[in-house]
Amino acid sequence: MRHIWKNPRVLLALVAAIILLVFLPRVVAHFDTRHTNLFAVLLIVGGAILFYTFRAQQGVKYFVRKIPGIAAIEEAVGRATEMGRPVLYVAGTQDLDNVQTVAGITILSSVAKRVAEYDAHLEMPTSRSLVMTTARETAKESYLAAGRPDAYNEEHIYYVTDEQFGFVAYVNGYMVRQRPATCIYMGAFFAESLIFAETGHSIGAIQIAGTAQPQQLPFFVAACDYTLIGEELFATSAYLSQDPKLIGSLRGQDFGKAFVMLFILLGSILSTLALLFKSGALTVLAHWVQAFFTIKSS
Amino acid sequence: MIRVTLPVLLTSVIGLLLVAAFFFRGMDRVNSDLSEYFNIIAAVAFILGGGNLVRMHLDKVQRRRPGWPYSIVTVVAFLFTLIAGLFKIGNAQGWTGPVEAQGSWFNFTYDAMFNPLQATMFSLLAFFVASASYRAFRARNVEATLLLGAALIILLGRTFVGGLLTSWLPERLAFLSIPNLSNWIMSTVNLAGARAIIIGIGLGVISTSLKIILGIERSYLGGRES
Amino acid sequence: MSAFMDRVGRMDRRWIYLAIALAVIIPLIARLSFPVITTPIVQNIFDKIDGMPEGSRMILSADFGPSTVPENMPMLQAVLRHALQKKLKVYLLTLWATGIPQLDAVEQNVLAKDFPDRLAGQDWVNLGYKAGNQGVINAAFSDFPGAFPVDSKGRDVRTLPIMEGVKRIADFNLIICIGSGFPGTKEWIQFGGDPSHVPVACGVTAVEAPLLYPYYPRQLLGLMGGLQGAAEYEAVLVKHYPEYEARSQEAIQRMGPQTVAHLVIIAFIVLGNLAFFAGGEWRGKRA
Amino acid sequence: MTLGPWLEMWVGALLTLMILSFLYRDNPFYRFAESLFVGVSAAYWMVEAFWTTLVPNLFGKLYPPMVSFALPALAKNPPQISRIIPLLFGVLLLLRLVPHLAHWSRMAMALAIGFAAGTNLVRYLESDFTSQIGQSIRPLVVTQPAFSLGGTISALVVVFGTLSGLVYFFFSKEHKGAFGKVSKFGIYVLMISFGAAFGYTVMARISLLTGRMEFLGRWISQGFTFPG
Repeated sequence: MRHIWKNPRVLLALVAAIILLVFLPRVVAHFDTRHTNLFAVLLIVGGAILFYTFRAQQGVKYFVRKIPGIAAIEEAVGRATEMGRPVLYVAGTQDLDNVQTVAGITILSSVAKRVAEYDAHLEMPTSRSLVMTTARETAKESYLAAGRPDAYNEEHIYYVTDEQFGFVAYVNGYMVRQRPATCIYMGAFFAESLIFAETGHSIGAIQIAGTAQPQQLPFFVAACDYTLIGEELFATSAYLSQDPKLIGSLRGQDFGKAFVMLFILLGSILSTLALLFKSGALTVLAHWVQAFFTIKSS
Repeated sequence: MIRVTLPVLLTSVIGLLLVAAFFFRGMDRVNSDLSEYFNIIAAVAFILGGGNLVRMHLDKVQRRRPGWPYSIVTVVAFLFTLIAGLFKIGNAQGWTGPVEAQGSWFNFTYDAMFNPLQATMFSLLAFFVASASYRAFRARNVEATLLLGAALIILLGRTFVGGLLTSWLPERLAFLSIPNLSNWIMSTVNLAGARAIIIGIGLGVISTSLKIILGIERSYLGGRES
Repeated sequence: MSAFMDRVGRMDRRWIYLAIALAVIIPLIARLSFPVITTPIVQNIFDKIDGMPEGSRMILSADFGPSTVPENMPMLQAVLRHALQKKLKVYLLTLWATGIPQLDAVEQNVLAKDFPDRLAGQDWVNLGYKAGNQGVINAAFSDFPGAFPVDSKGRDVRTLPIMEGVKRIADFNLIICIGSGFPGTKEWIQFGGDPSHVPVACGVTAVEAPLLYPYYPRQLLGLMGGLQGAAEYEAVLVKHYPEYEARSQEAIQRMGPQTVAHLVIIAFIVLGNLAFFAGGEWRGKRA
Repeated sequence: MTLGPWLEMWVGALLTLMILSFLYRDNPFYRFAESLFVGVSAAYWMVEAFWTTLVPNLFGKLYPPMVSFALPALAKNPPQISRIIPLLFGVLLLLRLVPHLAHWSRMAMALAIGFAAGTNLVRYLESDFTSQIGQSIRPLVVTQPAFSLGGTISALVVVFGTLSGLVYFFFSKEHKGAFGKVSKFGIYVLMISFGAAFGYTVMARISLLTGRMEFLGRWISQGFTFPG
């Protein structure tokens, strides 16, 4: 901890802290009191995530359970290389303002690195121009990191159309004609999830899907070989990159889940006892716990 | 410096600004302005996306690569719709009329081609939901059996067959009848599963967004450390 | 036998596509319709309206646009017919700008056609659209005439006999929302029903329904889910009031292909599992 | 039926049949419809973006007289200099076309990703995290109006189903022993809710096909009598 003040990020934090202190009185005056409880929740959960990230950076090793879907990505890229057929990657059908799409791009970074190492063919049609430009930048860097900048071909990442079903019509056509050996769907999907998965199955491809759209999970779970369910999509980048900081943040997320479970249990037991013993004090306490997590109508 | 540090710094500033705008009063314009900025950038990006689309297909035609006649169809359809829309050809009120005004060529391409194509692609789901059900709902293991059982009860519950199948149940066991059972599954087990997933997603989004804002997650700018 | 089952187990998917296509086309051509059994979640709405005394006040909110008319309109018409049959006072309104044409359509093909004797402003009123989403319900909770000052024809509501004694949402006996998204049933429950203790029922699209089950039965006395829900209400309405048989068939008619397609899918699932068990795949070999 | 709608019905019907032909197998008709759809729809959204975003929000606000030919109403507004910012980022993005300046386009992407992180963080914090905890808190027993066993069982299933579902999502703890059993119960709850959600939405998908078949039916009955 001796060289802490040399680390640029710590310096940045110090500067930010000083600015905050100077403007603190005016800042506090403008604080929107309706969101106090949300601010507290953010501090607790966000704080835990940052704490474990920082400790992981200091070298603390954290265990992470195996997620079959993520382990299958490595194997699936290898299979595509053996069969000499492309890897199809779709980062969802939404724009860059959806954080699931950003997760899809961060996962692309690791997948592109493996594709470069295996010298396989990565094909990535996109449904938004911004996603195309960002994905090209990310993939070029990954090929560079894998030491194969020459193998990167910008033409394999291209914009098709913004229209949800126009994009589906194109990708369906690509699948049945080029017959990719592996199909990876990571990001926000809507009704088109099942069309991709069923067409992909009809050409015998290994399919790995990950999305945080609850309504689409049943279709991916039913039709794909592996499915990353909700939060697992956001953990994939940490698993694939094995970056200690990212692994640490998963520990923080687990703290968040424990926090949630504690208060659901506490609130429920309190309200049950309040109901059974008709005790005013318990009812007030139970209501306070529930009110803390209830949004005041704006 | 330009390649990683500056973009990460900008991402952090924009992210922190938006989070602050939520927790502090008097910053409402931040949200509306930044979302308009995003829409403008996404609109400008069309030039890159659309331009690349046309260049890719023209290149395919020039080099006579397999399937090049279909690229002609795409380019012609693209240019026809683009010109009809940008110049509002056939629009009764001329420049000031809404771009989708009745009678305009742009509206014709929408009604005659865009709409039926979209509706028919969407309707393929009816076929795929059937083939997926046939293939996926097999009692391979416990999880697959639960998936199958729940789907069957709900499917039966949505038809008169469900009611008939269990109408013989005595009044005391009426809660086991398929219609009641499917309502119960929807309002308890389905609710519990949905809640667990939504809370998990909430945590995942909060964690990912925080890592992006604080520059911890930067692999989208390439794996190499700055 | 197991050879046949083996082939069934790996049947070409295109047979399934053909079966689904026929399952939709044949009922359409043959105008096939099936008996529709009303489940409790829909029956509760019917029983509630049927049990309300003459002159009770009912809010009927049409919160949906043109794209979901096939699912929502049959619900709106069936509930409106039933309420007018029971001589309830019906307050038609909408929180969606695109809901206005739906109210006009209902005025023509239900009120004008089946109940020409009922007087606008006396037995029923069309309060039209008000912008503000849940803000409108919030305002109406404490001052209903203030939230809806004029009806769809522009007349001041205070001059309408139907508005006598109507100060707040609590003065109503039932709230029914026919909706497909936001603002919709959830907002009517959170800002209307819960605070005023007025019972709420709803008719929503199939996609919207699962999100509302948690409110049933305590905060939502009944729910019509998708075309199935609409058909169930039409069925129970016609059973009690056969005179509406002719015009209350829309949802039941369109249920034909739905029912046959569902049965075909169920048959395939069962067939697939029979083949799976007959094929011996489940005896530990890698499935 | 006048010529316009009659023509639209024929074009629509032919395209419908071309797309449906994909179900049999990939063929030139489907490939034609697909290529047509990509071209028409890409241009459609580009035109929408131009007339609903670039003209009113960028050029219309930066220098209103510039767009008076299409939006006369805006002409009187004062120019908003702040619109230089999105214009600048738009130019930065277009620098991708200039090889040695291409990396400057990352600034535009950085703004977009910062926007995504900032907006999604607070929205999910409020509606998908905190409020879900609030709604999950409920008494484990139902006594209003009278004690009901069914209601109590349902309440227990909901609360402990949610908790075990959450346990399944733990990353940094081995799913073994008691923890493993709860996690197993959690995945069972998830599977039942996936099966139920799948079954529930089948109806919505079938009605999509019913709509198309009704359209083809109208085409067959009315399409073959030449209008007027």
